[in-house]
Amino acid sequence: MAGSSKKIVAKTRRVLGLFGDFDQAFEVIAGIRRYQVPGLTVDDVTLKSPIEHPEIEDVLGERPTDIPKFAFWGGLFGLVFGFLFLAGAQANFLVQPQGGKPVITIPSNVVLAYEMMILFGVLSTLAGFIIGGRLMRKSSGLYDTAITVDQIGIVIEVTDKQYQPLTELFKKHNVIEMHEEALS
Amino acid sequence: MSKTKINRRNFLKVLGLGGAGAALAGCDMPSTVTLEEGEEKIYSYLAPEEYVIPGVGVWYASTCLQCPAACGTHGRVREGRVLKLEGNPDSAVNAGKLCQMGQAALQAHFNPDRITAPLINGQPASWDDALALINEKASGGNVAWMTGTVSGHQRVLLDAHLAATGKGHHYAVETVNARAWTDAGKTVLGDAMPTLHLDKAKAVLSLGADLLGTWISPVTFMGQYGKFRAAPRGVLIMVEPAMSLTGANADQWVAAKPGTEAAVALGVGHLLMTKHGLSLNGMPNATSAFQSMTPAQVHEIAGVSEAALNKIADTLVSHSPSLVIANASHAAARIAMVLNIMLGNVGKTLTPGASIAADPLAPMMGSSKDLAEFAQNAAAGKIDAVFISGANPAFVAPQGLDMAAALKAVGFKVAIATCHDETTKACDVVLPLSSALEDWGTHVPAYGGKPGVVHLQQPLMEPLHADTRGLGDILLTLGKSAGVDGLDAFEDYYGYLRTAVSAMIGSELEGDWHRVLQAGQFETRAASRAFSAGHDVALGFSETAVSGLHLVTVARQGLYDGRHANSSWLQEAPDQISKAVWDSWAEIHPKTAASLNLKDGDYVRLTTASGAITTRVFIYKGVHPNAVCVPMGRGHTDYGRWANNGVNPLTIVDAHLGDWQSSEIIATASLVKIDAAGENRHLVRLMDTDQQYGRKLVATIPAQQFGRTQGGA
Amino acid sequence: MSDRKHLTREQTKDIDENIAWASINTDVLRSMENPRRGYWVAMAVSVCLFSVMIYAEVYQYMYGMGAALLNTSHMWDLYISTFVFWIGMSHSGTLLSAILHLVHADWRKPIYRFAEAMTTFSLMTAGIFPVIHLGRVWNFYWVMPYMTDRGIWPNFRSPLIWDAFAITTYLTSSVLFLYIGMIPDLAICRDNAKGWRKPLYTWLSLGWRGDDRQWRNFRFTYLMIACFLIPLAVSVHSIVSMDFAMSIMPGWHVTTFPPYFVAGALYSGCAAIITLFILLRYFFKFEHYMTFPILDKVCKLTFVIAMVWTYLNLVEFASVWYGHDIPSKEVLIAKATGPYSPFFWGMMTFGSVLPFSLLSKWVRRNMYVLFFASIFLNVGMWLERWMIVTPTLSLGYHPQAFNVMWPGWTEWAMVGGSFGWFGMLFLIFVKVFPCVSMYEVKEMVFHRKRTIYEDVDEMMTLHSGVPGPKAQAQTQTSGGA
Amino acid sequence: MSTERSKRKPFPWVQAAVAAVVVGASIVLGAQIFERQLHPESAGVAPAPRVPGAEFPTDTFAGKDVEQPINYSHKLHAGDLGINCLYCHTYARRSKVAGIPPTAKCMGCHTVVGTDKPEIEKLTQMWQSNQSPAWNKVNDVPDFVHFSHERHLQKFLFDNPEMDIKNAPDVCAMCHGDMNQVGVAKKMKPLTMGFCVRCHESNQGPSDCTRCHK
Amino acid sequence: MSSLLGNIFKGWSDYTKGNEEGGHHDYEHMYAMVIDLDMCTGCNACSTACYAENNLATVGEEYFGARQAMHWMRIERYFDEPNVGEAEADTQSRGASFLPMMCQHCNAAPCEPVCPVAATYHTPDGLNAQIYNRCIGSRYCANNCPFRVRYFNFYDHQETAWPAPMEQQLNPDISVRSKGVMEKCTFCIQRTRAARNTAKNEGRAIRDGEIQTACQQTCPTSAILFGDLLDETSAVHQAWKRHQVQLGKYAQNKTNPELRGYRIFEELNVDTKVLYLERVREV
Repeated sequence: MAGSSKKIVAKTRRVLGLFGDFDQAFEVIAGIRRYQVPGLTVDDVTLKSPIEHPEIEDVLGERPTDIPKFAFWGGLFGLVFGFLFLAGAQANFLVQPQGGKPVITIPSNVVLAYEMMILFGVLSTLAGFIIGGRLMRKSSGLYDTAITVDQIGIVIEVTDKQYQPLTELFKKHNVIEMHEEALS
Repeated sequence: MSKTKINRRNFLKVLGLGGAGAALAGCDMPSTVTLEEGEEKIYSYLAPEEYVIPGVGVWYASTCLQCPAACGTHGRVREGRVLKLEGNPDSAVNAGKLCQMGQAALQAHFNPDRITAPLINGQPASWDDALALINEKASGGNVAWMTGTVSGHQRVLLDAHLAATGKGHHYAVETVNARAWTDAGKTVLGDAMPTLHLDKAKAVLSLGADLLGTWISPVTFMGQYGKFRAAPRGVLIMVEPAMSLTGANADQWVAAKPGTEAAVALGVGHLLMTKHGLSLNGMPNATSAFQSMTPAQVHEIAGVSEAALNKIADTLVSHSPSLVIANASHAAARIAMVLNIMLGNVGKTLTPGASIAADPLAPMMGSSKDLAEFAQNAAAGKIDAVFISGANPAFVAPQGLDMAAALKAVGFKVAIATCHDETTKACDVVLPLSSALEDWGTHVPAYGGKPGVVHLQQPLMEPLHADTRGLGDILLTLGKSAGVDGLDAFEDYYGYLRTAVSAMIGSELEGDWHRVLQAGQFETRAASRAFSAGHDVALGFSETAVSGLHLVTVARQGLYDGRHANSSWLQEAPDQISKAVWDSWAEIHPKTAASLNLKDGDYVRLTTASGAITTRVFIYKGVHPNAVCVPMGRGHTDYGRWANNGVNPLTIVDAHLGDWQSSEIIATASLVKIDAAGENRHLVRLMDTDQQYGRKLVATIPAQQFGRTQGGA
Repeated sequence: MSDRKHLTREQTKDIDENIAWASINTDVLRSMENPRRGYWVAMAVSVCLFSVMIYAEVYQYMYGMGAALLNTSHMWDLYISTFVFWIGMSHSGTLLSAILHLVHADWRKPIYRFAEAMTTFSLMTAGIFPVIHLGRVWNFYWVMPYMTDRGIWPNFRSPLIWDAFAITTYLTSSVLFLYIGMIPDLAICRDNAKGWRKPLYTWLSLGWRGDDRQWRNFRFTYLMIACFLIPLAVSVHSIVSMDFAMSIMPGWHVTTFPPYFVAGALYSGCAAIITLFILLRYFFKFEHYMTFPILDKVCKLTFVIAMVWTYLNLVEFASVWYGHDIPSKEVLIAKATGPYSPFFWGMMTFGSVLPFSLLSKWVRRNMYVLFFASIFLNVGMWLERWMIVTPTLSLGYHPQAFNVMWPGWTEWAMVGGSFGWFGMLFLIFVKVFPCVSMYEVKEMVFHRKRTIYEDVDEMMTLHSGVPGPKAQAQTQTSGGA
Repeated sequence: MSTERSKRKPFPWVQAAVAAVVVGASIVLGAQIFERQLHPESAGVAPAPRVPGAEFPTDTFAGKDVEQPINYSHKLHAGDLGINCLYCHTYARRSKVAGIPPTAKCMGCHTVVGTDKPEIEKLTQMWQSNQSPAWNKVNDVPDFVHFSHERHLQKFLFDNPEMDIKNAPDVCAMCHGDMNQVGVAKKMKPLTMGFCVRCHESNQGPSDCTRCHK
Repeated sequence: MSSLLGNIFKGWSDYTKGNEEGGHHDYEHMYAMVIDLDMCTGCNACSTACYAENNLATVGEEYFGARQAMHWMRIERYFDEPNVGEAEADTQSRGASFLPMMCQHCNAAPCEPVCPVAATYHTPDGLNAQIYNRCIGSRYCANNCPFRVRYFNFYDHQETAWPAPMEQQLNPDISVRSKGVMEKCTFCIQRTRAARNTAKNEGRAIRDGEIQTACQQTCPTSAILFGDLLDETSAVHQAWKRHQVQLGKYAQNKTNPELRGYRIFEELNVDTKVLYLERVREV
């Protein structure tokens, strides 16, 4: 949640505005998009919501995710590793002649490699989720339990100059509550 | 000779499990750490023979005493323990083969229920006390011996002991015997034990002689049977009331009413005369007997169809030379002998036997006649003391003989036995006998050996129980105290035996003795016999057994007459015919079952004039509708942990129905009544089906095809 | 909330769009607290059953597998059939969650959570059976491919190893699927929790703050795992079927087994969903979320799958019947006429005839009838598994081994105990985790309202001057805050 | 806030695939190499004995002290006096077990040598009373393992052109460690299946399970 | 390590070779058996010899009744003989058919690929081996055996089957199995091993007839023949050849279809190594 500090002017505080309705939050972000708050772009906005809002991407813009890559590579690794592992194990197993079957049995290894592909795919996806979703990290303090109930929060880091216009924009769209904290 | 003995004994020392103990608990258990140091003990040898190597098995020759056939064996000995028995390939009796009873001799030896110390009135005692008591009570008067079949030097010592103690008699008891056959042989051909050439016969007709199962020397006969079945293939015909192992291998199996095999045999003779024009020269009695038994009469008496009878006669004529054997009754056996004469088999498939020249060694073949005589004499108070060894009269005697009372009437009874049984329980003194694998002995096979060959029995291991003694040693001790001449020179039976054998092989040399030990047998002078011309004996048969349900008690290879019931291997080896294990059953025909409304596994009460037993029925077609067949061997009450199951059909055999011309107790003569006993429990069998359900498991082909492909007839 | 009239059997909407979001939280969180007496009774019963299972296992461990009356012909019996049964049960979660998620059937949202939990717990139950049926349970880990200097590996040709791989994968994946889908709800729990629950949910929710970044990644993750799960679920049950299909035994070596098993799995899973649906609705008063229209849909789905299963079943019979593999035919005939025939016909009745009752709207909307119907459907499916395993073993190829056996007490104890174990896990679950997905119900409400109201709202305002539902909802939502 | 979306490059498919294969293969093969090769010699007890043409595991095992009825010293007999292993353990060349020498063999010397020592007196007493000492087994393998001394001696000693019977201690030491160094026998090699298998692999011994497990 | 790829290729070429030349196996020996059913009298001697040789536990009536017995060699008895016409309806008119049934040591053994831990596999001797200490008791192998000749230790039998001093009889050359493991006929592998050892010490090949299985050795009618099928001079090889039965085929193409040799369940293509010779009946 920590914003990047690429801007020249130091951001001094972080503001959380809570809204009762998705449409209002949408409007706020749309406002920011329209540069109603000077210097703020949608990239500075973090939306916190009780449910998932894919529609928000209309206004927030497309933000990429690496999950499919994680899934793909995890799965591919599982497949290759699985097959090599099994083949290696079979070829060097002391006990080789088995019921007239060859040493490396393709059908069984396909089945097992398939399972390994899924297992590693899933595990890798989970890893991708934890990394990409910035989970298991210390979070910023700005949070309200109402978010998990029914309110939508918008978190923005602003400079002193931007604070006032932002508050106005929030209020214009019926902000229910506002929290803020100073950035050190 | 005592020096040899010490060496001999040393190699047998159990000490020295030389690093490879019994591989018990071969698979790991979670709690067992198998790689422990210092958890197992190793005992080293003291001073072993050079050829004794721990971890390497050595084979020693000996003789099997599981049945009277006396097959030669090889025992594998490792670390002083005998592990496995095989047939002795040099023995002419069994040619390296062994039956399941022979295999199970190991279990008789290692049996957990062995007697380990002498008992006086059931209390452990010392040998000295026991022998003193025997000397006191059984040194004079009418001292009898009861044994199974005995031969060799044990018989010599036994006879000597009897002679020394005075008026005693030797009763040799064998429930499973060939007395009918031997008597008939003696009567008709003048040879009690003619040599049979199954392998040369092209057809064999057996009238109740279970030659593959229990008759005389089954392993010998099975060896010959193998050759008999090779091209040109012989035909086996069996006539009997209930299927035996031989019947189960017969090409033609003819179910006759119990006790009517003789009639069938006469009928066959009738057809041979009338249809095939054979004749009996100089035997008018026999000729008239044959002529008077028409196939129609046979059908009426024995329930055997004329077609079956014709088939038998045709086969015997077309497959010449043939062989007719019988054990069903004395009558049947005599007729069989005469049929052999008529078919011209004598001299071809039936040749004179041979015996060893030293007659005292010859086997004393047991019979059930001796059992009945013993019971009568004992009850009459004619026996003051008896030594019982190798026989279990309390078990095998029918209730009609009242053996319990008979034994009670004997003042002093000594049992010499390896295991407790019903008889030892009734005896005053019980002497612990070494097992057959711990004992020395010489045995003359009753049948099948090379002429003049004596089998040597040598211990395969040190006695398991220190306080047991061999039969020979006991006989020697008894003989010495009875004052038998010439025994004082011998310290033990081994010494006696070695001297005797050395005399017989004509060599005192150590090397020759070792060769005998190695071979497990030695040759002595054989006395060949000859047939006398066919005696024209009276042929006939008892007509007591032609209607009503009859009890048929049969012995099967396995438990035999019950002496092997304390072997878990044999208890668990499925009966060859019914495939049942661990319990008794009564075989009845489906028709009989239907008329009595019985199903498989129903308990029935079989009642004869002598008593009743309750067992489960096994319904199948291999038994005559007039017969109820109960195999013997089970029904022990006091014979170790494995034997106490099932019922003993011998107890209800009607003892007073003797055979036609002998006082043998016969197994097929008791009228029996069947009552459902209510309960039903599945008979435990190896398999619950008789059918192959179209699978090609045991494929069968006609003999013609065999003839075409294997060059047979 | 106040008006329960619309929650009756005549209800037509899957969910009341006007339900307040806050009350969703309240309702679900309430269900996780203060277990009532019924809960403890259920728990006690489950623990008792499970204890019997433990006892039976200890007994079997001490005395050997013979205690189960298994024998040379019947090396497998109830252990394996119950294993297959539980594996089948585990397919419901995947079906409802993953497949319906991919096809955007949003009515799954109130009910998928417990279905997924069921998946996980049935797998954990199923996983017990291959282990306890081992003769030497203490060596069960030998089926795992781990490095050892002995140079020995498991035999990768064995379908049992495939099972081990498949179940491990499936268990891992479905636990993760359940867990990932629950993270936003765990955040809700965290925000409302007190006492020991607080650190638990804090830890489990992984710092979920509802950021758009988190939601976005969440969406993709959930979708990806759903994509992985569907082929996985299909493979898991077809691999289980290969335990049989890869053998040479008559009645087992059947090519239709993989789809047949998958269909059977979905079937029993659906039936189990109906059972648990009704129980949860009744005990937790989830009438607002687990509504009759949703139940109706589940029932229809069940019927469809039942018909697929029946079809595959008949196809299997037909192929055996028209084939000339005599042993297979014998097994089939013996199933229908032999000693096991009551169970076979029970399976056919419960599995193929009973589902037709689901065609009746009265049945679909009658909780009591449906409850028992769903139980019997599952009894039928359990019988199906038993009828797959045992009749084949009672016949097979070799007549000597033809044998009819009935399970021993340890087998019944373990079968019963497996229900206890499952019940125990499920009971713990419903009190520790939200068994209705709160955020997704909110989504469902949100989207339904939007899609319905977008056009209606304007019309209503235009024609009647009355504020449209959208406006109403707005006030209601903010009022509920 | 990530803004890298603007500078997205085509993904390096080929390189990544190669990398995945390499990683996977190296894990498998690395594990094989690590696990299947002979373990490096661990510090301590004895230098590896020399048996030409044979490679064998050098890992050692610190066996516990096993108490024996007679404190027989291998160091004295085999080490100091230089008695060949096969002189006493004579069965080793003819049987699967090496065996404990018969008491007669001990008495061969000890009727004359060292008769006054207390341990020898113990032995003499046992001999005279026809008793065998009850030795505790030190090198024990599970009962389902059927190891043959004969076969191994044959291969490494008698069939080995570079070896002479006097080299027997070197061959014995492959599995038993340097017995010349210890007093009462002690287990000095792990004798686990891994130990056996590694040796079999490096010396082309049979890999058929039934050779040892029957 | 270097063997990794080598093993892969070797295994594969062996396999393809096996497909091309029916019955090819890269084995040192291939022990096989011939049983003449016309000689077999069903006397059980082989079965009991097997108990003695192979440390088989007796289980008692209760467990036998529960079909938990472990008789590696069992003698089955059938009464129907479809090939030579039905016997008389109400009474038996000929004997029974006996079938000694033990592990058939299939070359394509269905039990082998299904064992999860590879406790059963094919040895270079062409034997189907069971490694007791590796077995975890999944019992899949037994389920997949069409002959039902794999026996499971449902209990520990040490105490009851070999009460002291009977444990002294146990053959130390093979393991005594404890509960939870599968066991089966091994063609007396301990005897094979011993003969191989002797032959190796004497620097020669194993002679035909040098290895005798316990059942063969005791069989009173010599109905059982055992030997190396790869050794063209062996009696077993001769018998297989004489009866025109070849490995690797599920239907034999005999020039003389009347020859007696056949294998049980040949149509399952498990490639058994026990050749049975049909029983003959005089009809």
